[in-house]
Parts: sequence; C-alpha cells; structure tokens
Amino acid sequence: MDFTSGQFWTSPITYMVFVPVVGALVMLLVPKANETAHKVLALVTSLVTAAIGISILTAFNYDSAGELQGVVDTDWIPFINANWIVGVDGISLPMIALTLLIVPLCVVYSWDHIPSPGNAKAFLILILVLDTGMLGSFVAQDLILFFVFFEVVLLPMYFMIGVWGGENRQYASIKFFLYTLFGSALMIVAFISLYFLSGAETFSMIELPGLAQSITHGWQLVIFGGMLIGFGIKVPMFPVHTWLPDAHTQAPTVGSVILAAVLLKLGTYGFIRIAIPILPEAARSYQWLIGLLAVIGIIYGALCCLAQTDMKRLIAFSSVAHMGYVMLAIATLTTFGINAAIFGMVAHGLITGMLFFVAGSTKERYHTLEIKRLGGLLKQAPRMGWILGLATMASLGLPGLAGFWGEFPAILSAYDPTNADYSTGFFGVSNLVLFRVFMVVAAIGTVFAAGYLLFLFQRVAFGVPSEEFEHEPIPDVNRFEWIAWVPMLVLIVVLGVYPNLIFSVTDSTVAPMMQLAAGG
Amino acid sequence: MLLGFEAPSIDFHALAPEIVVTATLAVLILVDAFTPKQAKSAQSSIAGLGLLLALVPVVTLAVDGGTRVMFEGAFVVDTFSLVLTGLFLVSGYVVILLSQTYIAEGDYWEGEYYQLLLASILGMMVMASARDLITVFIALELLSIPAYMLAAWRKRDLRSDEAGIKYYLMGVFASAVLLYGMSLLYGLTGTTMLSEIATKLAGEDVPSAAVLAIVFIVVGFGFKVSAVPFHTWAPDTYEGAPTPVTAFLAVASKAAGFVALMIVVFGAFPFRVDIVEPLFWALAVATMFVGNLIALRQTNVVRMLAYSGIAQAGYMLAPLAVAGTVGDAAVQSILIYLMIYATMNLGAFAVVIAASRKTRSGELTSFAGLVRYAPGLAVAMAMFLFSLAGIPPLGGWFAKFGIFKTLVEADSAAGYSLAIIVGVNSVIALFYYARVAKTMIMDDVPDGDLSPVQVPVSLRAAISITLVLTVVFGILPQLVAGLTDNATLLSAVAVP
Amino acid sequence: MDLMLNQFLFLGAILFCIGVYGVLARRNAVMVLMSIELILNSVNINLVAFSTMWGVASGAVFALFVIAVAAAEVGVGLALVLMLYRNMRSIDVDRVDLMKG
Amino acid sequence: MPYLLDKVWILPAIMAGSFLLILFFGKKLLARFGEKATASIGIASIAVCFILSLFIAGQWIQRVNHPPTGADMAAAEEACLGPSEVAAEEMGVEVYAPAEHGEASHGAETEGDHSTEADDGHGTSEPADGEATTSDEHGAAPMATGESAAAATPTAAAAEPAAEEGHEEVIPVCASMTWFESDHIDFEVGTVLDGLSAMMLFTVTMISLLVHLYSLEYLHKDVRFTHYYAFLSLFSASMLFYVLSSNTLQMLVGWELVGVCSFGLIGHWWEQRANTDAALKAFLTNRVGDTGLIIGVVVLFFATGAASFNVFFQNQQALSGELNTTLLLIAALALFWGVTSKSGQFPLHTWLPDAMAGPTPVSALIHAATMVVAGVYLIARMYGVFWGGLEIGDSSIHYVAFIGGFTTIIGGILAFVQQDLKKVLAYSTISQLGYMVMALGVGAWTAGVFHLFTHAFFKACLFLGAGSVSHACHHTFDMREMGGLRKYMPSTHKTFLIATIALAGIFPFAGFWSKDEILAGAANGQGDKAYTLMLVMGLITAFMTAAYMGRAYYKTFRGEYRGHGTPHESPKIITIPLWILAVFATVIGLVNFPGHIIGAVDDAGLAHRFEHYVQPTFAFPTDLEVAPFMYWLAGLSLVLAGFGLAIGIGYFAKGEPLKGMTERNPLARIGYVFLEKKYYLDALYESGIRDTVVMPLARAAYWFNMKVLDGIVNGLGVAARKFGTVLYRYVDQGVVDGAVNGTGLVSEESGQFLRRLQTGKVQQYGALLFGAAVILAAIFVLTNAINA
Repeated sequence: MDFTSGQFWTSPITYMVFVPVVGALVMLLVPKANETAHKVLALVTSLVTAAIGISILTAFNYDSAGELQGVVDTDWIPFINANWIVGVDGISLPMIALTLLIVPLCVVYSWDHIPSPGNAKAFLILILVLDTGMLGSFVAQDLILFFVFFEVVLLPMYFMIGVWGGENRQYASIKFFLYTLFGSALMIVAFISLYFLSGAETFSMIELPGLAQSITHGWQLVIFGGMLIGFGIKVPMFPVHTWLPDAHTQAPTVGSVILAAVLLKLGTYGFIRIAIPILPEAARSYQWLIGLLAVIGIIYGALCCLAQTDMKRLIAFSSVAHMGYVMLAIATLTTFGINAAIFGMVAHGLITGMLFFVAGSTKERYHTLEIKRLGGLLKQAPRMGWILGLATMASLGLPGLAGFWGEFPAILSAYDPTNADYSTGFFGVSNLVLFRVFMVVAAIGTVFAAGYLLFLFQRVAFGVPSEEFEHEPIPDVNRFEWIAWVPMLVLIVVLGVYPNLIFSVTDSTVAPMMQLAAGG
Repeated sequence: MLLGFEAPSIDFHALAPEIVVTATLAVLILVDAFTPKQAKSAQSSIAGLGLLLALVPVVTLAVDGGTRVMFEGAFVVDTFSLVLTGLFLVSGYVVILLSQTYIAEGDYWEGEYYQLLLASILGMMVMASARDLITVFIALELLSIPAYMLAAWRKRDLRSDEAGIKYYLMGVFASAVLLYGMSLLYGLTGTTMLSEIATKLAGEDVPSAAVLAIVFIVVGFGFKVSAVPFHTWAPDTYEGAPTPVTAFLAVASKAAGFVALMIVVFGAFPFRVDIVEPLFWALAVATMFVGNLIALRQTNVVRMLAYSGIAQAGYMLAPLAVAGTVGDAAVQSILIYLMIYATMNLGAFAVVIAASRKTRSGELTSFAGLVRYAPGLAVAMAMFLFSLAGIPPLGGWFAKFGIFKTLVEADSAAGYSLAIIVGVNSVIALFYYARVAKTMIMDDVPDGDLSPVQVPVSLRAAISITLVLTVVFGILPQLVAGLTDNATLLSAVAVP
Repeated sequence: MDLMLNQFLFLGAILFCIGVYGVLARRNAVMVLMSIELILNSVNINLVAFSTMWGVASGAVFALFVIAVAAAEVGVGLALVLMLYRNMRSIDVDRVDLMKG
Repeated sequence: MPYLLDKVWILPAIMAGSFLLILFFGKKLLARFGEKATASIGIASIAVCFILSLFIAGQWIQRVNHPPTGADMAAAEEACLGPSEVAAEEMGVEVYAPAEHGEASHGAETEGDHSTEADDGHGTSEPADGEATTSDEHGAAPMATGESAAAATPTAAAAEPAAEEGHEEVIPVCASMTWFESDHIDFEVGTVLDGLSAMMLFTVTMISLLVHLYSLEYLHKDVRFTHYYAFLSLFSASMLFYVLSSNTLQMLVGWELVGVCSFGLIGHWWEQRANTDAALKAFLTNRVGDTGLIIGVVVLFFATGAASFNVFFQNQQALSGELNTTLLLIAALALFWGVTSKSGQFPLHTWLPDAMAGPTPVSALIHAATMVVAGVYLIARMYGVFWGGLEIGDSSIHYVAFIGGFTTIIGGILAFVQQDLKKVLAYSTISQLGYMVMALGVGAWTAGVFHLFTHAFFKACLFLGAGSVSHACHHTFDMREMGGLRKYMPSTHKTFLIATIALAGIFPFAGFWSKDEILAGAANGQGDKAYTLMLVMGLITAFMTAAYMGRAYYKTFRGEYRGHGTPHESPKIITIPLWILAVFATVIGLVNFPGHIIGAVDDAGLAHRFEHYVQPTFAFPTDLEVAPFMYWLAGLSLVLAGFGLAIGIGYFAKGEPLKGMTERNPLARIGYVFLEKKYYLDALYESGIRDTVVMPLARAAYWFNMKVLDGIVNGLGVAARKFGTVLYRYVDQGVVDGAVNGTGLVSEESGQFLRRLQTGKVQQYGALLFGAAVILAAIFVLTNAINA
C-alpha cells in the first residue's frame, strides 16, 4: 500500500476492510475477564463495518453495475507489480452484502453461545479477523491481494475449529488447513504463471482478461487446472471435498455458519471472478469436467447425506450437493448459469448458515446431534422446530424461498451450455448432450435433497421427544437467537419471492463479462 | 609484481561495518580482561551496541549507493553485500538479546561468548563481500571456528559436547572437501578471483576435474546450509547446543552458507549451469522432502525446528536450480527468503527459549497448553510457525511466493517441477508446524501448573521485534523486497 | 614439468584419500583430527603445485592461509576432544551418539 | 377495460396476508379471544376471495360476450405473449414474431368475425350440429382477407380456425411485472385470467371457504388450531397463485408450494410416526414427479426458441408445427411425469391414499378438490404443448390417454378392497383424476376440465361427509365400525348419498354430464380416429365407480351400527357446507347442458355455457373437435352406473330385507330394480367375478401397489440410504478420505524410515556426506564426459 496515496485513505473500501482488524487490535488491549466489553466491542466493530459497507452499497451506481466501482489502484508490492487494487461490481456486491450481514449476526449469536472452552475475547477477535479476510477477498482486484486475503481467513478458521470445536476437532482443523493450503499452493503457482506467461507481468484482475489470451492453449489448460484444484478444494468439489464434512461437523456453530455462508463462496467466487474471465478458452475445455464433477457432487453428496446419523454432518454433506449445483451452473459458462451460481451462493450461504445455527442451538439444548436420539423438537421448542422446517424447505429448493433460485436456474442453464458442439474429453460426447444428461441428473438430485432433508426434519422435529429428554426443560428460541436469525429468515423469504434483488445486480456485470469471455 | 609493493587503495567507508565490529571485538576483550567474573553483564550490552553501531555505515553506504570494489575485486561492497551485512548485524543483535539471560543465568563464560559471537558475525560480513576464493575461505573459517566453540558452550553437558564435536568434525571435513575442490579449481584456472574463474570455465567443454571441483565446492557449502545429504550434523547440533546458539546457527550461519553458495554459483559458475542446475535441483528436492518428512516425526521442538530449517534450506536451494535462466532474480528471491526466514525463525527460537524457562525442556509435550499460562508466547509462537509454513498475511508467504515466482519465471521443466514440489512440501510442513501450534493452544497443560512464565526484557524485546517484523513483512512485503531491488551478482561477471 | 605436476597431484589425491579414510574409519578422535590434517595438506600440495604451474603466487598464498586456518582448527578440535574426554572418559567418536533420529 | 381481471393477484395476496396474520397473531388471538378469532381471519379472507372470484367470473363472462377488438385486442395479446420476442432477437434465435404478424391477421379477422357475430347476437358458439355450416361460412372471409398473412405465419394460421368454429378469439387478461432478469431476459411474474383460471378461482375459493367453515368445528380444540388455519390460508394462496400463473416457472413455484402445504397438513398430527411418514411420502413422491416438471419446463423454455416461460407463447409455438417434434414430445412427457405424481396417476399414485392421514377437511380440499387437480390443470393450461407433442389430434392411443385410462381402472379396482372410508374415497379420487387425464388425453378438453369442476364439488362433499361420520364415530374411518348411520345422521346421510349418486354418474346429477362428455369425447376421438380403448376403460370405470361407491355407502349408512357408543349428527357448521356442496353436486352439471337435448334452450344461450366460457380460444389447438352428445353412450353409461350402484349396494344388503334398503331413495330404487331383475348376477359377481376375478385382481393390484410399486418407492428410498451408507463408509471415508489420510500416513512412515539415517554416529554422517559427494561427482563427471 502506498501510504502516501490519497486514494487509499479516502476510499471507504479501505475502512470497510480494515475496521474489523482495528477493532480486533483494540480488543487485544482489553483484559480477557471483561467479556461484556469484548462482546460490545466486537458487535460495534462489525456494525461499523456493516455501516461503511452499506454506505458503499448505497453509493454504488446500480445502473452501471457492470463496471467496477470505487476503484482504488495504488502500489503495494512494486517489486512484483502487485498493487492494491480494490473495487466493487455486481459480482462482488452480493458477496460483500452477505458477509456484512452474517458477521454481526454471528457476533450477536455468540452473546450467550460462546462455545466451550470459553474465552470470548479470542473467539470474537477471530471472527473480526475473518471479517477482514472475507471482505478483502471480495473487493480485491489483484491476484496477489486476493490470494493474501483468501489466506487470511485460514488461520482464524483453523483456530476456531481447533479450539472451540467438537470432540474430533483437531483432526478436522488440520485437515481443513492442509487441504486449503494445498489448494493455495497450486493457486499461487497458477497466478504466477499467468503473471509471466501473459507477458504483461501484472497481477491485475482488470487487465489480465485481455492479456492472458496470448497464452498458448496448452499452458492455459495447465494454469486453469491449477486454479481448478485450488478453488475446487475451497468450493468444495468432489473428490476434494472430504475436509468439509469434518470441518463443519467439528466447528463451533458460528464457525460452521461463517464457513458455510461465506468461506465456501470464496472458491466459487474465484472461478467466476478469476479463472473464467481470465482463461475462458481453457474454461471451455474444462467445462465438461467441471460439470461432471459437479453432478457427481450433487448425487454423491446427497447419497452421503442419506447415510448420516448426525444432524450437523448431514447438513455438512448437503453443502457438497448444493455447491454442486453452483458448480454445474458455472460449468455452463453462460450468463444465465453464472447468475444462477451467484444466486445459489448467496442462497446457500443464508440457508445452510441458518441450518447450522439451528443445529448449534439444538446441540446446546440436547447436548447431542444424533438424529435417532432427537425428536419432537416441535413439541418442546415449537418456534425452533418451525424455523428448522423453513430452513430445510428452503434448502431443498422450495420455490418461494431463496434456495430455489440457486437450483432451478442452474438446472435450466445446464440445458444450453456454451460451446454446445464441443466434443468433450468424455468419450467425445458433445457438450450439449453431456450437459443435458447433467441437467436430468441434477433434477433427480432435487429428489434426494428432499429425501434427506425431510428425513432430518421428520426425525428431529416431528414425533415426540425420546424418553431421555422428555422431562428436560428445552427452552425455545431466545432473544439473541431471534436477533441473529430473523434477518436471515427474512432474507430467505424475500429473496425467494423477489429474486431480482440479486439477479438485477449480477446480470449487468456477468453478461458483458461472459460476452468478453465468449468473444475472446 | 612480486617485488614491487603497491599499497592497495582502501575505502574505509566501505569497510566501516567490519571495522566497527572488529573494534567492538577488541573493546570486548579489553573490558573482559578488566572486569571481575561476576560483572560481565556489560559484555552483552557492548556487543549489542557495537552491532547496532555497525549498522550506521551500512545505512550510509546504502544511501550512498553504487558499488565499491577493493583488493582487485576480491572484496566488493554493493547492494547484495549491504543487505546481507545488515541482515547479519540485525540477526546478531537479536541473538544477543536471546542470549543475555540464558548465558548470564547459566554461569557460562559471558565474556568469551560475545567475543566469539562477534567474531563469527564478522566472518559472515566478510563473506557477503568476498569475491575471491581465498577471501571466501577465510570468511568461512572465521565464521565457523567460533561457532564450533559456541555449540559446545555448555561444556559440562555431554549433549553440548556432542553437539560441538559433531559440528566440528563434520565442519572441518566439509571444509577439507571444499578446499580440495577449490584447489582443483585453482589448478584449472590459475586464479582465485571468481569472475576470472567464471570466464575461464565458460565455453563448450570443461575438463572432468572442473566438474569434480564444482561438485566438491557445492558440497562444502551445502554442508553449511545443511542441504541433504550433508545435513546430518544439524539436528544433533541444534538439539545439543545452547538454544541461542542454535538460533544463531540456524539463521545467521545458514544465511552465510547461502551467501557463499550464491557467490560461487553466480560468481564462478554462471556459465556452467549445465552442472550447477541439475545439482541444485537434486539437492533441493532431497532437502525439502527429507527435512519435512523427518520433521513430521520429531517430538522435540528444537529438533523439529532443526529439520524445519533443513526443509527451509531446500526451498532456498530451489531458485539456484534455475539460476541460469532467471539470473539475479534467483539471488533476490533467496535474499528475500533469508531476511524473512531470519525474522520468523529467530522469533520461534526466542519463544522456545522463553517458554523453556519454565518447562526446562524442549519436548513438545511440555509445551502443551502454553496458551493457558502464557497466551502471548503461545500466540506469538503460532504466528512464527504459521509464518514458517507460509500462511498469509504473515511474512513467510512472501518468502515462499518469491521462490514460486522465480521457479515459474524460469518457464522450464525444472522450474515447474520444483514449484510443484515446493507446494507439496509446504503442505507436509504445515502438518508439523500446526501440530506445535495445536499442542500449545488446543491441548491441556500436562501437570496443571498454570503459574506464568517470567520473560526477561531482552527476550520480550526479541520476540516483539521479530513478531512485528514478521507481520509487517507479510502485509507490506515491499519493505523487504525493495531492499533487494538492485541486488546482483551477475553484473560483475563479464560475458566471454 | 607436466609429469612432475601429475605426480604432485597424484600425491595430493592419495593423501586426500588416506585422509578421508582416516576421518571415516578411525574411532579415535585424535586420529580423526590428524586425518583431517592430511586432507588439508593434500590441498596444500595441490595449491602449491598449481601455483608453480601457473607461475603466480596466489596458490602459495592460499596454501599459507590454509596452514594458518588448519592450526586454528586443530586448536579448537583438540580443545573439544579434551572436553569430551573430561565428560566421557573416552575419545571414541563412535560413542558420541546421544542424539539421533 | 375490465377493472378486476388484470388485478387478480389480489386474491393470492389476500390469502398470503391472511397467512401472515395468522402466523404472527393467531396464537395470541386464540389465547385472548378463542378459536373463532383466529379462524375468522382466514374465513374472512377466503370469503372476500370467493366474492371477488364471483365478480371475476362475471366479468369474464362479459368479456367473452363482448370481447375487445382492434388495438385493445392486440394490446391484450401482446400482454399475454410476454416479452419473448425482444429477448429472442437479442439471443439471435430465429422466431416468428407472433405479435406483429398476429396483429395484422387478427385485425382482418376480427372485423370479419365481428360482422358475422353481430348476426348471431351474442356470438355464441354453434353447437356441434351447426359446426359444418358455420365453419364454412366463417372460413371464407378471413381466408380471403388474410391469406398471405396466414400463409406466412403459422401463428395466424393457428388463430384462424378458432374463428371458424364460431368462437371469437377472446384474449385472456394478462398482467405482469418483472420477476427477475438474467442474461438481459426479463422473467416475468404475472397473472392470467381466462375461463379456465376463472373457473378454478371459483372452485378453489368456494371449496376452501366451505372447508374453512367446516374446520371450525372439525378441528375444535385441536392442539394446533392456529397452525392448521395458517396452512389453510397458505394453501389457498399458493393454489390461487398457481392457477393464475402466466408462465411455467411460476406454475412450478405454485405447484411446489401447494405441495409443501399438503406436506404440512398431512403431517398435521405429527406426533404419530405414521402421519409424518405419509407426509414425507407425499412430498417425496411429488418430488420425483417434480423432476419431470422441472425438466419439462426447462426443455420448453429452450425448445420454443425464444427463452420464455410464457404459457401462451409456448402453446402457440407448440401448435405452430415448426418446433422440433421430438423435443416437444419430450417436454410433454416430462411435464406429464410431473402430472403423474401430483394428480396421482399410475405409477406415482401411491402417496395419495396415505395422504388421508391428514385432517379430513384437508383431504377434501387438497387431496380431492383442488391440489391434486393441479396436474390436470397443467395439462389443460399447456394444452398446446400436449396437443402438439403427443399429436392428440392424430392418434388413437398415446401415453397420456392410456395412463389416464389405466389409472382410472386401477384406482377403481383398489377402491373395492378398502375398509377405510377415506381410502375408498382416495382411490376413487385417483380413478377420477385418471378420468380427467384420459379426457384431456383424448382431446376432450372441455370434458376433462368440466369433470374437474364437477368432481370438486361432489368429492369434497363425500370427504366432508366422511369427516362428519368420523366426527360422530369417535374419529374412526373404518367402515367395519360404522353402519346404520342413516338413522343417526340424516343430513350427513342425505348429502353423502347425493354426492355418491353424482359420482356414480346418474342422471341428472353433476357427474353424469361430465362423465358422459368424456366418454363421448373418447368415442368421437379427434379427426377420424376414435379413442376406442379409452372408451372401454371409461365405461368399465363408470361401472366400477358406481359399484364401489354403492358398497361404501351401504357399509357406512345402511345396516346396523357396528361401532360403540351412540353416534350423533354433526352440528350445523358441518352440515351446512355439506348441503351447499350437495346442491352443487346436483345441479352444477347443467352448466354445460348439451344443446342437443332441448334445441330451444340452445338458442337462448344456455347450452354449452361451460364450454363457451371456459374453453380457450387463444393459443389453443384450433382443430380440436368437440364431441356431440351421444344418446346411446349416455344411455349405456347410465345403465352401467346404475347397475354398478345396484350391485354395490345389493351385494352388501344380502341377508337383509331388500325393501329396507330402497325405501326412501329413488335412485336406490332404480338400482333395486336392476338388482331384482338380475339377481343371479349377484352370485356370479360374488363367486364368479368378485372372488375369482375382481378380488384376486384387486388383491393382486393392491399387492402390486403396496409391495411392488410402494416397494419400489420405499425400496428405492431404502436402497438409496443403503447405497449412501456404503458409499459414505467405504468410498468417502475409505477411499477418498483414505487417500488423503493415506498420504499423510505414507509421509509419516517415510519420515520414520528416513529417521534411521540419522544414526547419531558422526562418522556415518561423514560417510554419507562424502559418499554423496562422490556419487554426485561421478554422475556429473560421467554426464559431462558423455556430453563432451
């Protein structure tokens, strides 16, 4: 960062990204014992961040959402031509909004849900650091900047899982870490290859889409392959998804929520923001493979869900399936598909986040998430039961709720992928035929989704409580849970009813981007 | 020529850092001679001050810019040497901070300790400027011989003895091999000036003796940087030596080894990349894998850090495997790595020294639950370790990034394959770094003793400096990278 | 002259090999130190021979430096062996294996 | 411009508002003011909707009578075809622009039509016998004026013959707004009001209103009274949303929303596992069907070439004959797969009987009258697609018609072996839905939709009657614990009987008319081909329907009471809805009174009113033939139905004095006569047909149903779970995860191995160093020598 640059200091994006870290630093100075002060500080910080973020969102010119707005471009590491380039456009906007929403809610939820072994100070500081990492990733327009922010989230999440997680937390946390690091290593090699092979020696995401076309096709394939694995791990795509169920299951509630709501989106965001616009030609070559892995993920995730006996683990596997839809939509390489993917990302974030919230609160009340030991949640805590119902319905893609708009348009877009006549590496079958098969498989996947989610809902919420919990007082949704959940529930419904809130924003960015990608 | 003596022109400004350190050394010896055994505490202060003072001419030279050549090219002061001199001085200062209480409380020979330390640092500084076989050799011995003694400093402890003996025997043996190589090289070229050797070795064919010489010289310095399979001394020595000395060996001494490697590779063999590149490719791969894989199985933190240091050396060797294609970019990436590596590794050792004040052991299990009674130490250690693992936004990422960048820049099979191997090894390495962090932060205190650790001021200072630098380097890598902007070794070499 | 040079080099090589053998095979620390001296001396022979061949003094100067350094090295080495003997009552380098793995 | 027709979104909005009110304030109201307060929100809302839908129906009738012309018509047409052209141009897809061409031709056409219509007075459709002449007369004018346009544009050609048949093209009233945009295509959410949706509005709101009222008593003191009313409101909103949808995407939304309401209401008493199992089964089976719907919607979206979900646009394109017929067939079959689950067609019907686990009023509303006909409605709405895809007009058998016919038979057979009154009605519903589907399959559009309409009333009446019975009999539906209820529950008995007769299809009750039209449609077929097999199936079903309903009626209301306690008549709040429905079941069939029977009435504009107002004229197959009334067929079906009823009742009355059964009821007397005359058939039926043919067949069918079909469904579920377990345990945790953990293990092990190199012996270290140096030197020296 060129600290002498006025641009840097006057841009609200700078403040949005760094306020959480400043808040965290302030919290470092407050003694550990004063938990209330920490909670208030964390909440205030996240709210201030959100306020700055909202000011950015309101200042955003929605009529030209296709353009990158609020761009700041100053030196950062001149040695490698990496610059501090940030900006907001229609693709990053929904992601930023999602982050700005989720973090304060997580802080509120943590008010009386600091998981064992306590230490609100450290826990909340980690959330704030995560906030910076996530926001930074979504505003970054320089590959190296993106990479650094992308990785910033790693450590806080590792510690969140490792310290505040469940019984098997250490295995889960290290697995999460190793997988992601492996992906990052490939990713960074890919970025550097771009830097040199494009002949421009730049990491700017704004310039690279135009410059990278000179790279030979073979190298494009190799570079894209690196990104495919790097981002694919984060998504997570089959078969590099296995870190996710463990991480989700073991993570504390808030960790799971942030992981599901925002962190997984970094992978798909990477595809949409970096891999495809910069290397569209390679994307077209990999298209069928991504699609294939996506539908395998859909079915595979669903089947694994059916085998689960633990509520949280089931929800975790459902993420594999849901992100499969997002990837399928991305694989079509159509404006339609990418729009669907972005919607799917937001919807999945809200819905799965919500499911994890409920699972966390259930665990807190019953001290178990064994599906067969649960039951009658509706009887003992009816409001929570119905919230779970709404979330499962949203998750299985019920129209009128947000999940549908991620799922259906994805299926729709799979009917008509770009480059339809391309003879794929899959036995030379054309893209068109292959993706239509994918479409049918994805549609069948919705049945499975309904199957496992309803199974979950039936066993957990319906029926009567088992004997062991029959006489336990199970409190219903409490104040903090309400505050944390209501915005998400409202958004799930509102986005479901009026999806244009997101589509209108993303479309104007995605359409020209894909046109550029298609036109070469 | 042999008869007529012509006094060499001496640029005192250029030599000022070395002169300051030498003077400090002299002062130390004098003061030591006149102070009673119980009042040696001034020694560390004087030594530290001397090192900081030596930084002043380094800065003025850097501001002044330009390249100063002396002794017919045997001694050069340029960006490369200044950056390294600065690095050695600062690392030396931090090592003094680390040593202060350790040495004072251990009833060791305080006076001599700092004198030897300074002598070794002086050797390193000379190494940075040496451009001639003899100077390189002298610098190497000057930095090594005091280090042998430092390794065996706790002379009543058998482990320390063992550390010293092993280091010494392996060290002199490697020096001997190196010297034999040098003698062959001299025989083939008739000169000890590196740039002249380079010119002589250029061309299509080269006699087998030259190949032998090159291999032997690389082996000799490979020992110093603990490249596999010349690394075997390192774990044992690191474990047995006093921890501050270990830190010194792992950071400064290793850096000096790399300096020597760079000087000979770029100074003497720039046209023999057909031999040097595959050699370093093999060494780098072996070093990364062996270092990391053995580190996975270590239960002693210091020993783990030793193996981690071996692996880190492997990363630094990697750019040398593409030296012919990328040229000075390899030098710059290694310099960046050395600086960041020094910062984070010294930090890690500082925390180990601090924590061992309570645990009295380097065993990993004894560090369990450190965060409960020393949260600052635990968090700092975690940050150093993850920085070593290369996780942004901690400094280590940029070091590793520089390696990746250089390897990819080469745009060759060797480069890409090494990049992938570095990536794979980063993941393996994370495993043991994270395990230490995990033990300290996620495990329970073994004996339930939650009494806090008393961390002396000097250690606090050392940890703070390294921690701040680790984070700042990570966020603003330009601070490090910018220093190396003009660092070059090739410009001195005339293309035949 | 060439013949002569080869003979010197041969001598150097033989000394080198003997030295290496001694370093690797002798268990007595003092013998190991002496073997190292052998290697250094083989280097010196080489250097001086080459110096003569090329007709420049630098090789000889180099040899002088090596001799000086070798003295320092042996000094330190003997001190270490002495220390070892004090603690272990033995100078068998094979028994110095407290740390491994 | 009609002031209400383009604002029909108000209806679902009201119900949605009601849902939210009950959701947020229901519990509090209930606690403070009692159940009625909560229920009144829902009742008031649905009542308002009902009144509005009456107005809407009236306005629609007016619109049909005085259709807009010229620019108004063009504007209306444009509104209904959606923004597809714009999008199509941008997408670079070649489409015929229906609006532009259509406008030109319509302009000419309407003028010509108008003048002729003026002669006719109200522009009513000519009954079948006048068809030939009218079409001749009318055909000439537009052909002369708009020939070039018609030739150039299939759309215009498609629109043309509508006028020929004497129907003026009445453009539905459409309103829309942007729902979302993607790829610069506007996706709209909108409403369509035409005869079909107006009819559905009327049916849904009316039955919903009655069910709301009825539930007040039926669900009295229920644990989840609020929850129940909230779901009722939500269901009504969703159903109204569905029937008003202007595009297939929106229909998909409504379709799933009604499904989830059904799920919630079937599982109303979710403490019992069986109920929730049933709810899950319903939802999952429907999801299986939904895949078809999704695929169909997607295929259509692209197949029509203009990236539009608009129903009229899609119909129009499908009818144009220019689309890829294979795609169209796939789309139609995929959509039909959705219909198969929602409307309980074979083989996805199995959820419907289980769905009876929900409260009875819900069964009446959702699982008999409204939601389950959503599939039928879908076919009716997307008729152009089905017509074009299945080539209904040029076929004598195809998948949809056959499945409809098959379902109607298997549903009917299964109804015989049920002991649970609601299950009898459920299978009957399956059978009747099959009837409707068959009707649409054979091209008898009006007949199918008309049957949907009449069926809603009498089946709702039957369900509510069954509910009333259960209310009296300690909440049982087991007919073995009933019997003789006629004495205790006069109102329930009478209304049930009326509805039974109506369902059996006895003249002049509602079922007779609609059933007869279906049979006529099958007999007549389309073009020169008749749907003979479907006719036979329909006739068999006509017989069976009467028979099983007779059985159910007898077992419930006749004979001696076999339960415990004393049954009592239900209160007025229950019986009044029953009576209202009974009245409708009696007379509603007359709305499509065939003009044939009394020629005089025809001219007064009373005949074929339903067809006239409901059957679309816009984006609808123009060559669709409406079958004339056939006396022989009507007679035959009447005989079969009467016969069936008589056997059904007579068989169970065996051993009782036969007089007792036929005392007060004129229709039963007809059955009695039948029974008396052919009493030997009773034995034949018992030993010859029932025991040897029907019962084994029924049992076999039921076995097949429960074990095989259900088995397949359950088995698939179990298998999926099993497979999932295996996959999870061995592949995910074993291989995929194992690979990773294995890599870790290998690393650790190799680390362990490498550690052995570190012996601690310094001379071995030295040997390693020197050995490596020598080896390296050897390698490089050798390569150097070779290179040199």
